This record gives sequence, structure tokens and C-alpha cells, in this order.
Amino acid sequence: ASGCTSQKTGSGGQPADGGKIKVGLVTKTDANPYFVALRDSARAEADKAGADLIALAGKFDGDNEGQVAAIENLVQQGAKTILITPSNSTGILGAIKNARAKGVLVIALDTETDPKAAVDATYATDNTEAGRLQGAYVKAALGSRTAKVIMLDGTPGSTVSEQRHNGFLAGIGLKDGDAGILGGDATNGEQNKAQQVTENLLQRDTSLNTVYTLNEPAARGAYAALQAKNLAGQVVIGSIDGSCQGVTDVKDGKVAVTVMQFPKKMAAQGVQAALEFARSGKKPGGFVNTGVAVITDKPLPGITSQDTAWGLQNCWG
Amino acid sequence: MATLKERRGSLSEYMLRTPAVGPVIALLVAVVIFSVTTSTFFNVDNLSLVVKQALVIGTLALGQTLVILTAGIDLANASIMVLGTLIMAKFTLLHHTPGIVTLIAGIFVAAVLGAVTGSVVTGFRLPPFIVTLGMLTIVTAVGRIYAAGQSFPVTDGTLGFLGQSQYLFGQIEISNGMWLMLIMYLAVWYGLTRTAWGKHVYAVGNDPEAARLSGIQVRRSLLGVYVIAGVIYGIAAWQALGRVPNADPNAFQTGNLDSITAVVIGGTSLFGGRGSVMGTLVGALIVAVLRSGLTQAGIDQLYQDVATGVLIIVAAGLDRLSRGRQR
Amino acid sequence: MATLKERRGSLSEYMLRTPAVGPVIALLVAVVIFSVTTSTFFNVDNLSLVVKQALVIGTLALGQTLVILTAGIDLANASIMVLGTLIMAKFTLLHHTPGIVTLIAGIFVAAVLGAVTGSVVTGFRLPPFIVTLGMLTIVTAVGRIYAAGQSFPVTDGTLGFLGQSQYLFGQIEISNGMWLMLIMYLAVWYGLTRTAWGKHVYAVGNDPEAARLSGIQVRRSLLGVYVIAGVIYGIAAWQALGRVPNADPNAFQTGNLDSITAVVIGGTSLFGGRGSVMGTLVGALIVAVLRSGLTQAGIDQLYQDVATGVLIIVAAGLDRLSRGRQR
Amino acid sequence: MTPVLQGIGLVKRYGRVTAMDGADFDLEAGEVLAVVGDNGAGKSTLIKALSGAVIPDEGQILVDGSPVRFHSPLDARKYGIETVYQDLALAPAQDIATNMFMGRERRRPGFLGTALRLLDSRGMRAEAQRVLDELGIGIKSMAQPVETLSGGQRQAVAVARAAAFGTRVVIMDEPTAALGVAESAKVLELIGRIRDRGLPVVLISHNMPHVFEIADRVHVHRLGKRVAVVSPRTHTMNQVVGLLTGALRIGADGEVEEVAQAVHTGLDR
Amino acid sequence: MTPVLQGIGLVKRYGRVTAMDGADFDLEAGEVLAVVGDNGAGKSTLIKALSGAVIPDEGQILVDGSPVRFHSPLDARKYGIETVYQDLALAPAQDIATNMFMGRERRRPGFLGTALRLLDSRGMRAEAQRVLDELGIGIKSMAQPVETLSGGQRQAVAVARAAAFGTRVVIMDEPTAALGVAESAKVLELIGRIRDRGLPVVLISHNMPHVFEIADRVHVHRLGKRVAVVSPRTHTMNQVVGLLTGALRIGADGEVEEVAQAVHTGLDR
Ligand SMILES: Nc1ncnc2c1ncn2[C@@H]1O[C@H](COP(=O)(O)OP(=O)(O)OP(=O)(O)O)[C@@H](O)[C@H]1O
Ligand SMILES: Nc1ncnc2c1ncn2[C@@H]1O[C@H](COP(=O)(O)OP(=O)(O)OP(=O)(O)O)[C@@H](O)[C@H]1O
Ligand SMILES: OC[C@H]1O[C@](O)(CO)[C@@H](O)[C@@H]1O
Ligand SMILES: [Mg+2]
Ligand SMILES: [Mg+2]
Repeated sequence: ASGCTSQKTGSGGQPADGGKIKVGLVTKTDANPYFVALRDSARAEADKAGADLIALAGKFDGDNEGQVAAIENLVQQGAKTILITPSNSTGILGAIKNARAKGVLVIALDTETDPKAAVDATYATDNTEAGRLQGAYVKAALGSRTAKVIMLDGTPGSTVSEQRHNGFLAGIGLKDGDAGILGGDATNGEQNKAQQVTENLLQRDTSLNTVYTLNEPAARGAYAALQAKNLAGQVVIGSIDGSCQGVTDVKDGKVAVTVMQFPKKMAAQGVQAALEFARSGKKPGGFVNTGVAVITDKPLPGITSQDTAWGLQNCWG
Repeated sequence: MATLKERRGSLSEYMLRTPAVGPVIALLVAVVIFSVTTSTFFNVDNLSLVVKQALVIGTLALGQTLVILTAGIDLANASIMVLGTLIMAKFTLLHHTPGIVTLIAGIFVAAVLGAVTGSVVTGFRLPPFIVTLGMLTIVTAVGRIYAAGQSFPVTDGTLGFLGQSQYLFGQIEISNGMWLMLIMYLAVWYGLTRTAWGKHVYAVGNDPEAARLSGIQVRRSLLGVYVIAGVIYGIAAWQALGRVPNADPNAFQTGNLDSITAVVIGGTSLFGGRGSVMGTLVGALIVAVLRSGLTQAGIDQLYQDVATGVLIIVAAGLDRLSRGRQR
Repeated sequence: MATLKERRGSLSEYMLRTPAVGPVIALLVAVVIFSVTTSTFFNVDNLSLVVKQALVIGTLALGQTLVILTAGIDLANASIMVLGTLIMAKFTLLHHTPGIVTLIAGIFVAAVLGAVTGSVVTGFRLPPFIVTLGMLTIVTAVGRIYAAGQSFPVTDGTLGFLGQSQYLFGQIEISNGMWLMLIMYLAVWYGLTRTAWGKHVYAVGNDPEAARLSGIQVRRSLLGVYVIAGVIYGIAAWQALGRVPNADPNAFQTGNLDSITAVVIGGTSLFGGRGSVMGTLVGALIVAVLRSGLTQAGIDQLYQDVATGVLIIVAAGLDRLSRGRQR
Repeated sequence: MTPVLQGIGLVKRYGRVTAMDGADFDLEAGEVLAVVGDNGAGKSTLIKALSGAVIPDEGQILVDGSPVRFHSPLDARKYGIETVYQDLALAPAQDIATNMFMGRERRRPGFLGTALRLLDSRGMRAEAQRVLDELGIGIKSMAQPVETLSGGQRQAVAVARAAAFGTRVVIMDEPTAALGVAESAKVLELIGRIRDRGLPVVLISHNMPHVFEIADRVHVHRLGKRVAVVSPRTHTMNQVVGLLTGALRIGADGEVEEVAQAVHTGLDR
Repeated sequence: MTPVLQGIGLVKRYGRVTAMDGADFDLEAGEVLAVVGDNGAGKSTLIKALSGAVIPDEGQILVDGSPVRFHSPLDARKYGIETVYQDLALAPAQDIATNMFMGRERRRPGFLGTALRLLDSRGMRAEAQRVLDELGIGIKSMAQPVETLSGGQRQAVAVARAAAFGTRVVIMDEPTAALGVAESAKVLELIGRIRDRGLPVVLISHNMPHVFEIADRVHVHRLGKRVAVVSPRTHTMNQVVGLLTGALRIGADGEVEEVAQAVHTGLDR
């Protein structure tokens, strides 16, 4: 073997330029306000501590190759911590494993990996619970009517999508394949796609009374499609996110309920953990539930909720 | 016949003849800039990473180059590849079929789709742009129907084989995928420049009527190109599973344009008949170097996108300049 | 000079000269099929809906036709339009600027982006494909930076104006957007076929060197086309806000390919110099008819996609056939 | 004697134009046959049909007396018919040697050639150089793309190709149109040499002095068909020009006679 | 008398090839000047420089004695210099009338023309027909795309265009190369008529009989430069051919003399 040695970079050594701590953030896309709020909050937190935040993203929801390359490049760049919202819960595990092998702290935000232990820690909403709350509220709102649901899911292979879906079914008391489920499809959490999917589902059957949406962009798409067919009045739309726009939609009666998440908290806590790791080498662990709040102006018995006024004070962007 | 003065072969003349020189310069410039401005770009680990990141698009772009050399274009390549990954991973996952079998099945389907494209293009003399646009729509939908909203993790060793690495001199990481890409590029380069098949591909792209009058079987030549490109897309599916061991119907939505970008940055003309696969290899590397270098320089995604867009244009401009105002 | 026998002008001859005839037949066939096979397709409401659904892509495709006639291609058109919608809607929403002002601002920005594209294409003689690919990346990123992940509902009357409708004979719904699209197509058709500007556009696309030697200012002509196309994309943004009163940075990601589809189905050659805007209009309608008809026939989205892909290819084939093996 | 190449009643229509209107043609062994006619008379269409580049709508083609059907230029080539097309049929971006051997590339001997299908590039370049030198075309490098050559140089490449590969018939559509005096002389010389090799040559040309210098027989084409075949030894240039413009015709007695009212000619104004 | 169009020491390099190597040129008022030379001698490059299609690397161009700089063919056109290029410069998909008037379309009179910029299509077609008829080119419809014409018909269109629009100089690069006998005669006749209108004509041709029939002076081009200007009245065709191949040269005394060792010509083998 040759005598020369090469310094492996990114392997936990001090970052090269002036000792500034580097934190990497990899979101699903740049075109969802949620991830923008997450990024802005992470940046603010990093700025406070004089750390560098590099924010990368996939080109579209499902761009696993892009997320993998982002992780790899951040490791090379000397990021000591990487915060990631994986598009696909299994697809990028290899890249995460390599990063951790080089001593990088990897924290999942918003979306769990599968298995959870693939990352050091996860700061996220309890998405099953968020789904369950949406389901429970919708069930109560329907009262005596039997549910006829269409389900707007997220990205194939993402835990967020599965957990919310299953939580919702648990909350409303249905199972996949039940007659009460009229149909559903993947929306990638995008408004346009959700609108298209809903339009298509309505083409087959307009007897629905409930729409499950995994996030607020999907809810807006669904509403637009229902509105165009003058069906918005007969349908209870439930959602998850808690953006200011989403809360406003609840206030305006377009959406019956939204389950608020706290992305700023996830981001801030993630960055804090990164700073702590840089200072002391201490790694966080496990799943940290950042909490949810049910937002509606029509509180129903058995479900703790906040009104939209509260929602507008606490929404994230 | 009178012969005019000829000056000695100059550097610029050499560039004119060797189409990949412009892109190589662009690549070197980018590497030098990032090596100087960042401390983390230029080291063996990162350089081998850059190559890994270029594997999938680089392989797609190899097939794309063949099609573009015939004055065609392939908008469906990434969708064919994604369907390939789904076939390979889903079958192995659900039916425990050995990876080698589903691998071959995936490549075979990709080749058949190439044959379909090629038959329509040659049989009805339709523009490849519109045929592959139709194929893009069809194949994407078929992939999604087949995946039924799922994505499929890869566990089989054969399917993941290209993601494994050895270390040269204990230092330089070389993945199996890199070897395969290198071999494929060399093989296609050999075919294009050293065999009659390649001469015919160039001629068909350069002037199909002249090729026909010269006795070349234009249709057969074209059909062959689409089938070979299909096989290459099938192998790209294998590369993709090596990179991300998960077959996802949502993946690589911009793979078609990304591969075309690599081809064009590599100096191959969209009008056919001019260019080289080695240029494409360099083009794919340039894109990966940009992404890596900009990240090392601490630039955020959206600003990276802006920079990438600018640099796509600049790289094309450099290539243009290096070949001068010769014609 | 000797003159050979000439037969009387036949129907096929007429078609050869009138490029839009093939697409018109394809359109009629599609309409007849869906009218017969479904009970809901053929009625005034649905037909006017179909036209409404073709407005945005139809307008994008008008600009795209101009670019393609010059042997170019515009991959950035939809991203420019989306940026336009964001400018119009965000400004009006946040700063309560009157819609007419932001409307003009949005169109102006689109025109400037067209001018940038045109300048790069003509100034550095780069292929439009690569330049607009770069612009696509840049403009998409800029739009997302500007939108900061938000989408912006439209409340202003001017911005929503094109979505409003009148009823002809109390029955037939005609939206303002339809009138505008019609006027725009007529204007561009007039310019292309009845003025020197149009003759130059065709000549530049057909043979740029011949055009230059004939004393046409090729660069100026090209630049003009890109600027006019930019203005048209700006107006497409207005159309888009009329259709869906919400500016979304995620919207119209396939608008570039969709508009190219309309152009090519409309019989315009991707090699430049041959084609017509009226063909494009028909092409845009064909796509909308397909989508609507298949939906009426109760076909699911993914299967619709498969059918659309097939029919894109078939429509191109029909067009090809109708023009025969003439050359 | 059976003609080497024969066409009977060939018809080709393009839309409203009938480019060939029942054209006959025959080429005898070992002769140089000139085909002359006005612009647009249908000469190129005729020879395209004879070389497989155009498939006639009607009529028959015979090689050595047996009917053949050419579906592509490759078919005609297989019969040893080589053609220099008026628009040259060269791939501009490719080099001279590649163009010369297009469609019949030579491989290296042995394993390299059979298994690896490696081309004998050096051999083909040397051969191309040899053939061009023979024509007196001073082109330095066979690796030069054809598009960098002058019009005349390009024409020389196309002529050299046909001359080198023809084994039964060589057809040349206006091979000297773009050539200088010296180069034209070389081409005529070459045509002579091809004839000496025993191969018949079809020469399409507007240049009457050239035609009369080299041709054994002159096929006169007019309005899509053959109107006369004459010998340069028994007829004058003026007579041929008169025939092709329609001012003269071959009468019932086989003699040239004046046409009372010459219609549709370039001369009747 | 000052020459109408003059070139001094023009140089143009393409990569390793020097296509023009200090070429001089002058055209007198009212004359037909033939430019002759071997293939690849640089004739087309010279006239492209004179017509703005190529920008020379060195040297000067003068119109009526004043230096000019042409950046495009349009610039030369503004000086009344019209050119028939060897590769014709026609847009194949467009019709004949459109090609004839390309870059100088006529608008309808009045409001339609000024405000609506409406073209006078009918007028242009009629005019195109008139000009072509004058050349004796029997093309039926001016609405026919150029790509459906035979090579000769196309050349006629290009020639007609230049003849119709030249106001100071008409340059023709091998205008009869693809033409039949009758058509060639028409073009020569046309050149004569242009001269009668007082316009000087530059004619590039390989056809010595044509050159000697029509030219007032003959510019001999060789290896990228002018080697002689001779008069067809005082010199023979053979002398001109000798000059352009390099077998002869103009000696110090202005007389034609033999070159001891003619190198690099097509004739010295
Ligand atoms: N592909 C085509 N499409 C339409 N018309 C055609 C085509 N090819 C030839 N023609 C027409 O057929 C006629 C005969 O053309 P052809 O090229 O055979 O003439 P030619 O005798 O070779 O003339 P030239 O001496 O000018 O080369 C012409 O009127 C031409 O316009
Ligand atoms: N664009 C170009 N690029 C490279 N070389 C060129 C170019 N144009 C011309 N040449 C070269 O310049 C020389 C002169 O060419 P030019 O066309 O002027 O010759 P010519 O005298 O017109 O010949 P011909 O009689 O064959 O038309 C030739 O060797 C040619 O190969
Ligand atoms: O597409 C799913 C994604 O959308 C969000 O709900 C934000 O809108 C995220 O929490 C989730 O990861
Ligand atoms: Mg001909
Ligand atoms: Mg020339």
C-alpha cells in the first residue's frame, strides 16, 4: 500500500472553517409551507447560537435519490448533525447508516424512519394520534350519519402517510376495504395533485360525506374540487397541519377540523440537540412527541379542542 | 486540385475534432473552483461520492446519448427505469423470486419498451419526441398501477449488488456500480467509434436520406438503438436500486430532463449525428460536481437550483466557445 | 422550361398544404366517439367545460408554437407562467395593490424572462433546449423562493376576470378567458400568415442560414419571438388565475410538456418552419376532449393516462397519415 | 444482346406532379450512356428508380434481362449498381473515409474483426486516399469531415466512391456540375477508365461538350419520358438540344424532324 | 474610373485552412466580370466577403471608392449588392413568391399596409411570376413550396430574385451549374440584359464557353488569391485554364508565361 495517508473528513473531527458548528437540514420539498416554516425556525435557532444551517430538499416528494445525495454531501461538508424529513421511510436508510457510521448525529423530523432505530432520535408529531383525533372528530361531527369517506393519502412508502391513515381509520371506526370507504389515492401532500385525485374520485361517486386529508395542502385541493361540483356543503373535511392558512380555512368553514402540528418546535429542538451534541458529544435518543392540538370552532363532546382564535395565535406560518 | 495553405494543427483545431474537450474543461474549472473555495470538496472520499451520485443519471444518459445521436430524444427513459425497479423489487419482495431472475425480467421489460418505441418511431415515421412523450405518460401510469400506491424495499443481495464497494489502496472507494458504468461507457464508446454499427448510428442521425442512399438500413439501425437504449435503462434500474434500495413509483420524475442535461452539457448535438458518449459521462459528472460543490460551499437548495440553472447554460456556453465560431 | 403533367388538386393534396386538417379530423373523430359511447359528453355544458379546460395549456401552447416554429423549444414556459401568477396574486394579497397593476407587472416580468431567454439563445447561439432547461430550473426556484412555500388565493376582480362567464342564447357558457384566447390565436395567426414578421419567423425556423443570406435579421427575429412568447405566458398566468383562483408554486409542473404535446398534435414540426397556430388550438382541444371523454366513460385516472399516452401517439400518426407519404 | 439494365414504362407521381410518365430506359454492356434533358424533365427520378432510391408506381426494371424489385438502394447495390446522386448522399459531419465506405465498412482480419467487429480504419483511410489521388483530388486528410470541403471536393468524393465500388453499373447524376475544368476532365477520364474495365456507365449531364466527348449513346428525356436515343456520331449537339427542348422530334421514319408548333419549351418565346 | 466594388488584401481563415489569402478584387461599372478558378480556390469565400455573408479577418472592401464594413448580407443589400449564392439561400418549406421577396416583402397600400402591416400577397405572386416568365422558367404556381422544385428550377428562382432586386451590383456564384442548355442560355441572356441596364455583374463559373461568351474581363483565382485579370478578347480559353491551374502565370512583363515546375495543380500528374 502507498505510504501517504489521507485524512477522512466528516468523521467527527472539528469542522474546517473557524470552528463554526454546521447543521444540515433535508426536507421533502421546498414547495410546502410546512417545510418552509420548519426551515425558517431551524435557521433562526441556528443563527442564535452562531451555527451554520444548510438547508437542502428533494426536487419533489419522492425524490429519494435527491435526499440521499443531500445527506452524503452534507456529511462531506462537515455537518455534525443532519436533520431529515424522509420522503420514503426505508429508501434512505443506507445513507443515514453511513452518516452515523462517520459519527454524524442524525435526527428525523416530522416523519419516522422504519425502523425508528435507524436514526438517533425522532422529533415528530405522534402521527397515529393525529390521525386518530381527526377520525374521532369527524365521526362525532357526522353524528348519526354513516360515514362515506374518501381518503387523500401522502407519498407511497412514507410512515407519516401510513400512520395518519391508520390512525384516522381507528378514530372513525373503519377498516381498509370497508364499504364506507369510497376510494382514495396518493396526493404526495400537494394541492394540485389532491384536487385532481378528488375530481377523479367524484367522477365515480358523489355520495360522500367525509374527506380524510393527510395534510392541509391536500385539504385545499379537495375543497376546490368539491366546491366546483357544489358538494362542499355536504362534506366534512378533516385535516392535519395547523398552518395559519389552514386555521383560516377552518374559521371560514371550508374545513371542519385540523389537527395542529408544531414544526417550529421540532426544528428548534432538533437544532438544540445538534448544538448540545457539538458541545458535549451527548446524543439525544428515542421518539420525542412534539404534541398536537385539535383546532375547530365547533367543539364536540369527548374531544379536547381549541378554537380558531387560539389557532391563529399559535399557527406556524 | 489546388490545395490551400494549411496551418499546423492548433489546440483549438484539436478541440473542434474532439467534442468532449469543452465539457472536460468545464468539469476541471468546476473542480478547481470548488477545491479552492471549500476545504471539503477535494478529497478521495468526496470525489468517489460525486461519481456515485452520477451513476443513475449517468447510466440513463448513456442510453439517451444513443437516441439523441440519431436525432431523436427520449422523454420516457426514467419512467422505463422506474418501472424496471418496481418489477425487480416487487416481485422479489412478494414472491421471493431470486433477484437474478427479477433483474433479468426488469431489463427485459425495459428492452421490450425500447423496441415498442423504436417500432413506432420507425414504422410510422413519427417524431421521437411525441412518441416518447406518449410512452412517458403510459409507462408512468403503468408503473403506478403496478405499484398500487406502495413502495418496495430491496433486501435481495443481487438487486443491491451495485451499491457495494471495495477500497482501492485501502482508500479509494469504488462501488460495483462504478465499475459497471465504466464498462458500459467503454463498450458503447467502442461500438460507436470502432464498429460499423456506430458509423451507421452517426450517419442516420446526421443525414438519414444520405444514409439510406448509401445503403444503410436506416430503420433497422434506429430500432437497434432504441432496444439497446432500453437495455441500458433496465441496467439503470439496477443502478438505482444499488443507490436507493427501495423501488418508489414517485422517484426520478425529472430523470428524463436530467439525463438530457447531461447529454447536452457533454457536447452532443440535439440535431443528431454529432457528439460522444464520453462527453455525456463528463456532463453527468459536471452536474454531480455542481450539486456537491455547492453543498460544500454551504448554499441552500433553492439557491443551488438557481446556480445549477445558470451553470447549465454557462457550461453549454463554454462548450460552444471552446469549439469556436468554426461553423 | 419543360412542364410535367399536373393532375387536378386532390383532397390529399389540399391536406398537405393545410397543415391543420389532420388534427381537425382527429378532433372530430374523438368527439364523435365520445358522443356515441357516453351520454354525458355531448352537451353544451360539457363542451364549454372542455374548452375552459383547454384555456391555460392552449395559451401556453400558443407561445410554444412560435418558439417551435423557429426550430426552438421552450421548457420554461409553464414555470414563467407560474411565477407570473405568484407575482400577481401575492402582491395583490399582501400589499392590496390593484389587480390591474400586478397583472401588468406579472406580464412584464414574463416578457423580461422571454427577453433573457432570447438574448442568451441568439447572443451565444446556444440550443434553446438547453437554455430553457436552465431557465426552467432557475425560474422554478425563484418562484419557490418568492412564494416561500405558500400559495396565494385570488380575491381581486381583475385577476379573476377571465374566469367569469356570459351565456350565449341563454345556454352556451362562454367565459372571458375563451374570448381572450380566441382573440390571441387570431392575432398570432394574422401575424404569422399575413405579415412580413411571420414570413421571417417561418424562414428563420426553416433554414436560418438561408434566412440570413436573404437579408433577414435572424437574431432580432428570434429575440422578438421569445419576447412575444413571454408576453403570452404572462397572459397565460392571467388565464390560470381565472381557472383556479389560487397561485401555487407547485402548479403546472408538466405544463411545458403538455403545451409541447398540443403543438405537436397540432401538426407543427419540431424541426421548425412548418406548422400553424390553428393546429395548436386544435391540438390543445384534442387533449382536453380526451381527458373529459375518458372521464365521462368512467375510466380511472391512471388508465386515462395510459389511454392519453396511446392517443397522443395515434393522433400524431393520424396527422402523419393524412399528410401522406408525400415526402 | 440483353441490356445490362433496363426500365420499361416507369411511372412515378408526386402529388399532382408526374415526374416519370412511362419512361423507358436501356443500358448496353460496356457503353457510356448519356441521359440529357431539361431541368425537371425527370432524369433524376428515372435514375433513382433504377438505383432503388425511389420505388416506381408502375413499370418494370430488369437486370441482365431478369425482372427485379428494388426496395432500397441497398438492393440495387447488391446487384453491383453504384450511384452518384445529384444531392451527393454524403453525411456532412462524418469524415471522408467513413463516407467512402459507408454501408460496406471493412473489418480487421482475424479475431479483432470477427469477434470484436473492429473496423480497419487505417486501411479504409489509405484506400480512400488512393482512390481520390487517382482522381487527382488533392485532399490531405481522410479524417476531415465532409462539411469542411468545397462543393467540388465533395462531388469528387461521391464520384470516387461510386467508381471504386461499382461492379455491374455506375450511374452518375451530374457529376461534374460543381467541378472545375481540370477536375471535370479527370472525371471524364475516370468514366473512360470505368468503361475500359468493362462496366457500363450512365452519365446525366447538361454539359453537351462533355456528353459528346464521352458518350456512346445519348438518351434524350423530355416531360417524364424517353423521346429519343441517338448516337453522337450520327447526330449533332444542336439536334440533341432541339430534341430535348421539343423543337425537334424523331419522326416515323426514324429521322429527326422539326416540330410545327413547339409547345412548353424554354425556346418558344 | 473608381471601381464600383473593390476588395484589397482580403484574408479569411477557417481553422487550419486559409480560404482567402490576401485576395484583391475589382469590378468596374457596367461590366460583366467572370471569376474563375479551381475547386476550393476560394471563389465562393471571396464573393461571400463582398456580399456580407462572411466577415473577412483582414483586408478592406470599398464601394464606389469608400471603405465599407458589411456585418451581414443585409448591409451589402442596402448598398444595392444582390447575390445568388452557390447553395442558393432559399427556405425550402416556403413558397416561391415568399422566397423571392424574402426580407423585402411588399405591403398593401393604405391603412391595411401601414397600420395592419398586411402583405400584398397577390401582388408579390404576380410579380414573381412575371420575373420567372421573363427567364423562361415555366413554373405554374408561385404558391408552390421551393422544396418541390427540381434543382434547376430552384436555381432559376434564386437567379431571378437577384436579377430583379440588384441596383448596384449583381453577383452570381455558379448560377448555371444545375441548369439545362436552354435555361443556361436564358441566364446568360439575362446577365446581358442586366449589364444593359447599366449594372455590373460578377459571374463565377467553371464553364469556360459561358465565360468567354459573356464576360468583359476574367478574374483568375488560385490558392486563395487573384493571380491574373485577363480579357477574353486578348487571351484564349486554354490560357485561362493554364492560369487557374498554375501551369501558366503572368510574368513581370505582363505577358503569359509557362511555369517551369507547376506544383499542386490538377494537371501535373
Ligand atoms: N420528392 C418530390 N416531391 C415532389 N415533386 C418532386 C419530387 N422529386 C421530384 N419532383 C418533381 O418531379 C419533376 C422531375 O424532377 P427531377 O429531379 O427528376 O428532374 P431532373 O430532370 O433531374 O431535373 P434537373 O436537371 O433540374 O436535376 C420536377 O418537376 C420535380 O419538381
Ligand atoms: N465554413 C468553412 N469551414 C471550413 N472550411 C471552409 C469553409 N468554407 C470554405 N472552406 C474551405 O475554404 C476553401 C475555399 O472554399 P470555397 O468554397 O471558397 O472554394 P470555391 O473556389 O468556391 O470552390 P468551388 O468551385 O468548389 O465552389 C476550401 O478548401 C474549403 O474547404
Ligand atoms: O406530505 C406529507 C407531509 O405534509 C405535512 O403534513 C405538511 O404539510 C408533513 O407533516 C408531512 O410530512
Ligand atoms: Mg436532376
Ligand atoms: Mg464555390
